[in-house]
Amino acid sequence: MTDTKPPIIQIQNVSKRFGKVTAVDDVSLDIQAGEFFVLLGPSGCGKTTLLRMIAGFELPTEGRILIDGQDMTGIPPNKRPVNMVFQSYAVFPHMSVADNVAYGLKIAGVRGGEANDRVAEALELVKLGGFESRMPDQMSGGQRQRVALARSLVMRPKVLLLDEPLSALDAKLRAQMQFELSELQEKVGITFVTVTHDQDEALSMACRIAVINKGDVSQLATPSDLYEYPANRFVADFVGSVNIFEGKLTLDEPDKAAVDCPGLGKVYLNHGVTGPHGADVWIALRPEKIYLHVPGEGKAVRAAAQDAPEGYNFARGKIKGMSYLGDITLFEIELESGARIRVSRPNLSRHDQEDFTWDDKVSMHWRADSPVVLLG
Amino acid sequence: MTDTKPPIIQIQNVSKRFGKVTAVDDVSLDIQAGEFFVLLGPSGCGKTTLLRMIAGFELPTEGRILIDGQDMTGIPPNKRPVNMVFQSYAVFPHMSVADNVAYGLKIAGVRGGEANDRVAEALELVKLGGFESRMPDQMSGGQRQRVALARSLVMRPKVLLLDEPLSALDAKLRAQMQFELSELQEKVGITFVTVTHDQDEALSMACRIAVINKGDVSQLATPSDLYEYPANRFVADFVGSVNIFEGKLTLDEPDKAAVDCPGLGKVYLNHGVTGPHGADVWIALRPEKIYLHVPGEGKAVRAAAQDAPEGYNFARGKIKGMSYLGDITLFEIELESGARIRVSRPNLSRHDQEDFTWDDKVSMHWRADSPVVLLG
Amino acid sequence: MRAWVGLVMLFLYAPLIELMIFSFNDSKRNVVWRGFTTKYYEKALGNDVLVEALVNSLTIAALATIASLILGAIAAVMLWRFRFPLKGAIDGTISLPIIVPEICMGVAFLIFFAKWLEWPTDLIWPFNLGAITIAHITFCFPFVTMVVRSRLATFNREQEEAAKDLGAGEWAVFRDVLIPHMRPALVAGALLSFTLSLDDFVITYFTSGPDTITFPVKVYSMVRFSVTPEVNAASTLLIILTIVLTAIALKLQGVKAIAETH
Amino acid sequence: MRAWVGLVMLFLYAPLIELMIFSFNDSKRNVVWRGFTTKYYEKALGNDVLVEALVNSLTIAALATIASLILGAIAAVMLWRFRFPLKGAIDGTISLPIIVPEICMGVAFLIFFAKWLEWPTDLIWPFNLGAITIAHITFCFPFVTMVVRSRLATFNREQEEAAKDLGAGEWAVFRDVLIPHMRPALVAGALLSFTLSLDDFVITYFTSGPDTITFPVKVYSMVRFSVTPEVNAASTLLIILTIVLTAIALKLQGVKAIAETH
Repeated sequence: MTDTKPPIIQIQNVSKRFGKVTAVDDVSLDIQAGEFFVLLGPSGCGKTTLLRMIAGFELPTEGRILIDGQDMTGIPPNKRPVNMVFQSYAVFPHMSVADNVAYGLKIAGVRGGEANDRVAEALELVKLGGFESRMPDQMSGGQRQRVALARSLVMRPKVLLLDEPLSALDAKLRAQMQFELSELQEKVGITFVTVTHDQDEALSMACRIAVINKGDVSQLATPSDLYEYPANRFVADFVGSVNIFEGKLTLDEPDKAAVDCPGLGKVYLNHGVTGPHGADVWIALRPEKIYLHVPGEGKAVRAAAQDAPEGYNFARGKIKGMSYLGDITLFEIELESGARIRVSRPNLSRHDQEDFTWDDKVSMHWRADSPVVLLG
Repeated sequence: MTDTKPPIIQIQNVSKRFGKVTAVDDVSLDIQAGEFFVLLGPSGCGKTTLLRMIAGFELPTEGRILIDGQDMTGIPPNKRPVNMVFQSYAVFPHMSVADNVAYGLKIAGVRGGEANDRVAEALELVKLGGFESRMPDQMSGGQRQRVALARSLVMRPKVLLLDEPLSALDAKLRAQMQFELSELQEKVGITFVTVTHDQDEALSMACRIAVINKGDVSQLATPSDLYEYPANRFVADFVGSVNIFEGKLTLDEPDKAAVDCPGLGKVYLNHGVTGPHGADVWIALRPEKIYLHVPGEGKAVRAAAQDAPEGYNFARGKIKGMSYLGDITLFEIELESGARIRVSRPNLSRHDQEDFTWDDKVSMHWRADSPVVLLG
Repeated sequence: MRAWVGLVMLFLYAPLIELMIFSFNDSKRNVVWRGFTTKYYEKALGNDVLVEALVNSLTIAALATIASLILGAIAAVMLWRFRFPLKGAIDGTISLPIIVPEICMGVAFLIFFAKWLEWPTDLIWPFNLGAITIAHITFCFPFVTMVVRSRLATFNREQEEAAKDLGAGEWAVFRDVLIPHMRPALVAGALLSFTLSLDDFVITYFTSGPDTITFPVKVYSMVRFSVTPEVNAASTLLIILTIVLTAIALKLQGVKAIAETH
Repeated sequence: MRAWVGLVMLFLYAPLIELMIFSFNDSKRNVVWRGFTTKYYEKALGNDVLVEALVNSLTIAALATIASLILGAIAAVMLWRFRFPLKGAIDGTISLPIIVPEICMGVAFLIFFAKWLEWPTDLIWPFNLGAITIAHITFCFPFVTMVVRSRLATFNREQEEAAKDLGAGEWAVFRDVLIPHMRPALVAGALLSFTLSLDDFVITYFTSGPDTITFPVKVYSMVRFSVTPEVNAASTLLIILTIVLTAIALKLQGVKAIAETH
């Protein structure tokens, strides 16, 4: 992820239209060599089309794609220095594991000892040593995925493309494979470009994430920047859980800002916003960044006053819903304005979850660096 | 959930064998009127068989089931005062929504104005007012489930049985329906018995949960007791994420206990354990109950020493894996013993997640009331 | 290559196309086009024996369809639903009449009716159609069974349980849930039986008495006598009738289902 | 009710069972059991004309199968893979020979070969089988197309893309991925074509010259002469041959697939 090397993939003003439907709309992106890059978005947002254009299975209607500096326009999939792991894995059912992995080498004319060594090495890498003669129908979904990975890695591509690699696995296996994919990527040093609709997957694996919405890049950032500084309401809402309130910007100086939200109250920020005074803006506030206090609001007001003027960053409400999840409890709270706000609270010690219950009156505060002002 | 009323469902020494396979093994359970009861377990554990025996679709090989005090042995499904929402919803595809909901009433001989009123009321309850003449193939999965709910609720059963009600819905809809089902149950006051394999679903919706393993009740408790005081390793591992270490009980007095774990170190508890001295036990420690400290172990030792003798409840390690999920970060840490431990850390303020990174040396402590001693 | 395949197909279809076109040819011989006419259709429809044969064919087809539908549906439901002795054997042999060469079926029926039962051939209409109808049922009902079974295989048993759960007894479940599910297969099976029966020549030929003829048998005897445009016309009528019935079946059950049956 | 259904089925199968049993009856007449013998099988297999007919049938079936397989598979792949003018029309009419009544097919071929092409009937073996073989290809290849198409419908296009992604060109994809996927359908289609051709009577009867006979046609002419146990034996042989071939096809492609084809 250094800026001195040229990007391994350059997507330049690429659009793709199917008839009258625009799947990808004038996207430009650079992907750096060696990074774990994730295309994140809801289904139908165009992220898979983008991946398939990199692989060569779709041709851009406009724009061009460069891989390692070379223009890929007119180069068919079988001549591109990238390999793909398909959503269905697409393991060849009539070939053994070894034959599957050796297939690309056979086509490339690599045979004999070298081919055998590379197949063995690739299978070792995905922890499938000893499975050489197994047929795909004797394997689990997770194992078939490893075969697909080995089959691509054995080709030593410049870029490995992964289309929803974990969507067909069950929850426990998915969590494990997230770790393993990250480890694998670090070990082989190949650039990974992954498509997913699962924000947890994206946040936990990626170096950088491009959030795609309606064929366009909504935001391109590291996982923590995406979560902490979402650029707009779509990203704030799609990545993680969030409370969004409409408001008016009442103060905007370099080191502080204030927004008046009819739904939530007066919000104070310890940094400036580059928005016009009086503009309509939105405040995004993550559930885990709101602190609950038992009835009697002195504590909440005092806590808020530590880094905000009095009367700011503080609200009252009534617990209307609770969802105990073991490590955390989710609260749905009706504010005095009638709006609802979601608050999550970690159960760090055993009795934390007994502090609050249904229909309790509560007060809340949040820190001055927690709210995010969104202009769109 | 009061003890003065008799239980609405009594399962008495029920076993079910299919040929040589024992699906349910001598289970006894009481379900109270008005509670939201969940049968939780991995697939194939016998939980669905148990539900189907309550509905009457399977007959117990041994034992008996009482509903509202009445023995159900020999009573076919169509004569039982319970209704079921099936996993596939099983909405009749050739009938309109209204005809689907009215079907049970028609069979029961309820017609005309009363039937219409009850159908309208049931559809209102599941927020499908106005959908009366829609055909099922014109509806989404979530809407079809509501039809199935209305079709059962219109019968005003004493107990509503739900077989994996949310498993066919996507993640966002599932979270919403968890809230709605809880609300609905509270509104109609009918006893709900739900089968699920999803622990989040069980924890967030249930009054009480029976964890089923291999045809047997592993533990029967409220969500928080299940999470905080698991009875055995199966429950600790199945409900939530947990670290489990083998150890020997070295101290066991009414108000304190100590366990020596080769993998983790010396563990101190501020309550007694009823186990024989020197017994082999297991320590379960939740990831969110472990506190991470930056290198330099003074702080961790001091924090641990607040409620444990020096040298207890404290460990050192190295960060081997990190999974940033926005609201929390998961760490995989290699302890000095070589064992691995999972630690989760909430990102309560914006910069929390920047405190630690890969390969950092860290120290940890946990409170004396956090570890759970498991005897089996 | 596409052009080549197109030519091959044209060649394969040529006889059928020619048959149909020349039924409108204003010439006694089939070789040269002499202008458009429908007179051979008029002639065919004015041919009393041919019309009688058509009535016979339709009667047999109707009777065989009703019987096949009942027998086939019962067999399908029983094989799907119940366990009983010899189920495996019945399951394996029920489609035998589909597999056995029609000439062998014909011989078998000939021996059976003529030699064994000494079935009378001088009954009055419609009883003279009995032997043919029975033979037709034999090869039609396995098709109904197959269509209905493949439909039943897509039945969600939870629907049956849902109905019971709502208070329905066995009969109500059958009437309200199972029959509506089977309906498209029953319709498709009936249309299939009807066309199979209507079109059959070999088995009919061997089971019909000397004075009982059906439409295909009559066409056959006309051809033996002389190939006239009237034969073309009669054949074209039968083809169109068959295609229309099949198209309806296709429409009612979808392309895939019919592919599973034929 | 089960007993009743059992009886009905027995009655429906009775002619076939009787045909087979009495081929082993040591009596010239079929009515009374006189003891077990295989002499009618010896007699049938010693009948030079019958053996010649069988050789003809097998030759025609082999030729028709090879041609149908090639034509049918090409048609199936083209319809599945490409878009081209008239695709809809070809797709809709390709199964026409399956639907058209065989008597009409027979008449059409009779007119086509005898009147139009004036196909010579005095060619030497095996060229005298040409007309029959062409007619058989017409009704066999649509079955191959159907079987192969339904198999292709289950093909995961991502496998094709995976092969390309690994460097394979169009031909390598076809050879390494598509053909292996189609293989069971090709085998089943071939066996199906072979049995259909072997068993056909009507269309063969109309397209065969005066001196060219096939096994079913010979059986037919033997029956017209007299119903002897030798006919039973010959029919039984044909039935067994057919069942064995169908069983192999079933085994190779699974029950469901064959249900989709027949």
